[in-house]
Amino acid sequence: MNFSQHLPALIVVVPLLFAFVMPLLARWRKQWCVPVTLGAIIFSFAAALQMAFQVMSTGPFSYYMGDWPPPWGIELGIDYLAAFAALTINGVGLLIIWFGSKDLLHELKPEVLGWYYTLYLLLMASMVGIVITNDIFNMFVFLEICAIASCGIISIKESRDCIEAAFKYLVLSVLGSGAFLLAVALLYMVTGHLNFTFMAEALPEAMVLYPNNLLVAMGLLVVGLGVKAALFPLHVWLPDAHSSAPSPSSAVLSALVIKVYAVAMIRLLYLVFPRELLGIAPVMEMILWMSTLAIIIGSMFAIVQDDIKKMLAYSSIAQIGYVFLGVGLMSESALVGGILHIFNHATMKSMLFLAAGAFIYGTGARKLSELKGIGHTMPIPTIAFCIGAFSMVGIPITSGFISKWYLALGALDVGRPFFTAVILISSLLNGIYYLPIVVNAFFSKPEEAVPAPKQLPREMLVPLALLSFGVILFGVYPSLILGIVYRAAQLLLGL
Amino acid sequence: MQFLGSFLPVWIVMFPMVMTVVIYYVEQRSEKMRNALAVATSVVTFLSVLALYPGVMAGKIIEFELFQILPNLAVSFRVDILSFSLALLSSFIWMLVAIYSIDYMCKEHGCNRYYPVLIITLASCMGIFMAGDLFTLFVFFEMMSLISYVLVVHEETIEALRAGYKYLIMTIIGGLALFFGIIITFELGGSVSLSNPVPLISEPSTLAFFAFISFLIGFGMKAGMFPLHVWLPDAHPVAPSPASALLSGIMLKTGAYGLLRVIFHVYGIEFMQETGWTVILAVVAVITILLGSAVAITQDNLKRRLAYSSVGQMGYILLGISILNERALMGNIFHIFSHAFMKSTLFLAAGAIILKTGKKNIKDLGGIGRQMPFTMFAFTLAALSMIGIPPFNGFLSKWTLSLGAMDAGVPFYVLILLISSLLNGLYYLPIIIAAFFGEEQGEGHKHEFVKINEAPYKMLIPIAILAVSCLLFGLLPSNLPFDLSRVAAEYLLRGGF
Amino acid sequence: MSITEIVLRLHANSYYFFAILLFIIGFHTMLTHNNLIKKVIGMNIMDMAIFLFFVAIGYVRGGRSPILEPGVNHAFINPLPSALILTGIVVAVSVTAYALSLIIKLYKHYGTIDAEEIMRIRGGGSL
Amino acid sequence: MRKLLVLFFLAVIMVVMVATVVEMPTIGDPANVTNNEVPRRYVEDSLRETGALNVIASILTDYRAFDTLGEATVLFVAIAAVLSNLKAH
Repeated sequence: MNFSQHLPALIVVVPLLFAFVMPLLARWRKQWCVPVTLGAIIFSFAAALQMAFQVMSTGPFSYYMGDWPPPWGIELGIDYLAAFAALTINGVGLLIIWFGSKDLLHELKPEVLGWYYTLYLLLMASMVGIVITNDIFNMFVFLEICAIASCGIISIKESRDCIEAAFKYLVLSVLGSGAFLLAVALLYMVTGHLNFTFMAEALPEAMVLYPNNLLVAMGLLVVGLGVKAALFPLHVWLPDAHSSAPSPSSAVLSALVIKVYAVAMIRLLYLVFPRELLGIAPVMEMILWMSTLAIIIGSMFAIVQDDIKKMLAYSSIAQIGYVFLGVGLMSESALVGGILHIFNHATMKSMLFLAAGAFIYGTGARKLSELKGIGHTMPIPTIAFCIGAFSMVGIPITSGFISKWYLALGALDVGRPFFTAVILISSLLNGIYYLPIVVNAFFSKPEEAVPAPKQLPREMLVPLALLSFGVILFGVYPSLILGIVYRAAQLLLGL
Repeated sequence: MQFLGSFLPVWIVMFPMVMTVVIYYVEQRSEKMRNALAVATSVVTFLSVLALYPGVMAGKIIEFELFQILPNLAVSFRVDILSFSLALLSSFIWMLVAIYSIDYMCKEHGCNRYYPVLIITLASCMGIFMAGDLFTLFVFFEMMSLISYVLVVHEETIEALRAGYKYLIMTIIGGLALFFGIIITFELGGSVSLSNPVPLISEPSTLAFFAFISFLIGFGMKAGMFPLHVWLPDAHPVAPSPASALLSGIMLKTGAYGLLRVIFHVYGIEFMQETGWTVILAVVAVITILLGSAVAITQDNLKRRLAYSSVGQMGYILLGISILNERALMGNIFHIFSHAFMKSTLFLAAGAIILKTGKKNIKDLGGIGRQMPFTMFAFTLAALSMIGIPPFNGFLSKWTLSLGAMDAGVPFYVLILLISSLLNGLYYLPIIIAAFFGEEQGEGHKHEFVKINEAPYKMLIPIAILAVSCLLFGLLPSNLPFDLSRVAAEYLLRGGF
Repeated sequence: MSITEIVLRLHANSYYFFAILLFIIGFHTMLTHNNLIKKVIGMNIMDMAIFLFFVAIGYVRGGRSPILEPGVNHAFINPLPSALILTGIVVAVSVTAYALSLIIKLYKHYGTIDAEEIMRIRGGGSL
Repeated sequence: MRKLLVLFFLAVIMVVMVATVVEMPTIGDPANVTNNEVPRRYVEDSLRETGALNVIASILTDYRAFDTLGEATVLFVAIAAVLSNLKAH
């Protein structure tokens, strides 16, 4: 009984426990809130790192909660994808809340700061829970925690837009969860199991007897998780929710939360449903077209936005399309590209949102037209924004290029160069809306004299710098994470 | 020594990059140091390229793989005779431009931005020429295109920003087209390395055709190929003159270089001859020549006229590529040299005029030859060479190109070249005539004694060197650029080994 | 499959059928009503329908509620769905509570709980 | 118009779901797959393994205790969200 054996449970439970004590800390030891939050996430990050090493060295492993073997108890399954996603979530989440520890001071009322950290920790724990659990009902529970917590970190800001956006998000999230639960019921009815592995074993037989059931269940799952992951045309809630929230919330929502649902969908579609079922119903084809539309239309909408955060939010819709494009193409390279893009987009989009947050912190400007000349007054966030923008466009030596490379290659692998063209066109669209901002930031003069921006504290600069470093590092040296992504894709495809 | 030799390409690319950072830090303290460092960097780069000469002329191909990004996708360097020729040319002109910039830029704002950008563009340009695979080429190509944006919008005027925006969008389109081509090549050939013993794509297929078109768009964009030239006449005039000289003189050539690489290394000459896809290139090249030359006549802004002239001249080069025989290829590579010398001379001379008189339009240039005889003399030399009058190098390259066209049995191309030369004459000669014999514009100047008002010598020397080389390389029957072109053409037709 | 057969099947699975009907009613309430509280009520009806559906899966004919009496041997219903749905109910309650708190705040800010009105005030698209 | 669309949409869902209901395993049939080894062990061994007479309680608090932790967390997160929302304004 050693300690590291229990990491899969601890990685979820420790942040939960710290979340439970956070309100107390907020009451009596306000200054402890930030270090405790950071500590909990650092612990999870270390645990995820350890788990990733373990997975890479000894292969996927599982953990039985309370020592009850599946199918009776709940099993946590740490495979490559889960370890990779847990690592992404905790790594990016850590940097975001580190940035937030200063940024939130001016966005939130002081009396709700403690609650913010509570919600944030719960959100982190639930996201990790979603990706590592191997039990579908357990996943549902974590989905609900995740949904409420992510609405909570929107509605915490004192603005009526936030309340409205949170409500819209909550309603659609609950609809999604409802569809998910109904799908769970349908699957349980025909398999008698909740555990992924056992369900996957029982499904081929059930498919013969109850094909309708399974198709409806699959449709409900795709719709339910698609709503949460903002897959076009189910994205209606996203622009408001992501743009009105406090900047760290926007960052975590865009960078991580929608990706977690994508991971859940990948696991369900690839690991649980039999491959023949995918042959009967053109689900993958549907996902492909939905993601194509997401990529094109998300980018188009982003072009016409004037609010920087709204633009980033629409861009997220397009980027989640990339992930699903990789899922739908069902070739190894494409899946690698899709999974890799989960990480790459998490780093770049959180960086972009944090940079936008830094602009808002420094100057109060949200409109793109107000950001002219910002490069001279706030160089570091602007450079970070630049790198993020280049990565979005897919300029080589940034990480965005690598995921585009794999996605494009995957599309060619299955003989569909059309989707390669889609990726390229959307890169062009990305360029059309990102690059003018960069250009204006450095080469335009503001129309009227603006007061010098507030100096950014180190807590905000360092995460930005780290994220930009990460984007470049993983663009130049992608093999750091490519190993685990490759294995994840191979495992999912059964290669 | 072996190792050092193979490390030299990396050094040539990395040295200016590192120096960019150094210059960036030095320039906060001393402007003199900054200028000196910038010039020193370009000189050292030029000398380093020159150091490759013995090895390359001996037929050696230097290959060096820096590191792998993905399996079969590495950043690697490779120097053969073609790379060497173009790298030599570029670093030479870069050196002259850097010297020229010292006095030209001292009255401009934002020098602290100009010099690091100038040097890092040199680095990326060297990277393009020394790239060992298409991926590296692409990386440096994108880098150069994006960074030279800063040169284009240097003046930060509304027109500059507008032209820059156009340039940026076109650059991205070009970059993505290249990306498409490269990824198809990777898919079909399994690798994008240029040192593959056989061409990467051997079977004609729809995908291969897509890739060809993408490469054509990607590189043609940079080379100012019709109909993708639209950014060029806007972007080149608005940049500071030394930067225009580089944009027109060197950076356009990277597109031509890329096309050469694609045609000879990715597809191979037999493939091209079989499929006849180069006809597309020939057609657009002819249109480019005629259009560029014709539109240039209507332009009144001097630098804009020069920019359109560049479009026309790039058409020659593209035409030379499409003919696919040795003499055409030789003429084509030699024209890369010639045009670089001529167009840099012209732009630098135009810059000197703008600096001293502030006159940008041709109608104001009457009598300028009496004010700045030296500059205008150099301008005349280059312009005559442009028209293709013997014994300038422009004539030699056109002559060789025409021979190539005759070899290939298309005298039509020769006709095109002649028409274009005529058009060139139509738009260059009036400038020269007006400059030397025309009346000065403006009031009170008529009977005044014309004061000689030349640019500082640091600007004149580069102009002089370039103008003299236009004459020299046309006059001497065997000179370095001509030999290099000949060897490079032979080398390419052998299949690049 | 003839109509009679379908009706017979529906009769045999009447729990499922009515649960689905309830689900549709809830969904309809949610989609058509502008009153936010009614939307939340619709949401709850939907949730309840799903719970009903889920619990019905666990029923076994002749089974009793799964509370053991030592020494007595009965057939029991499947306890798993019931246990799961207990969790599900808590989830639904939590969501409802949070949604209602949001509605309170919306009312405070906009002076109405009508979705259309709120949209009009904001000048945005529709929900 | 919108109402009609909604009705049409719901009708489609209804038809699909009814088609599914028709196909589903009959309610209460002891031969259903759901009555497999999972509930059997819960019913037969829960007393020995967990000491609880109420099987549902034993599932909630022992076999699937992680779900229950999640359930408690849902309550907690709702409380946190409600309080933060109410306090913020």
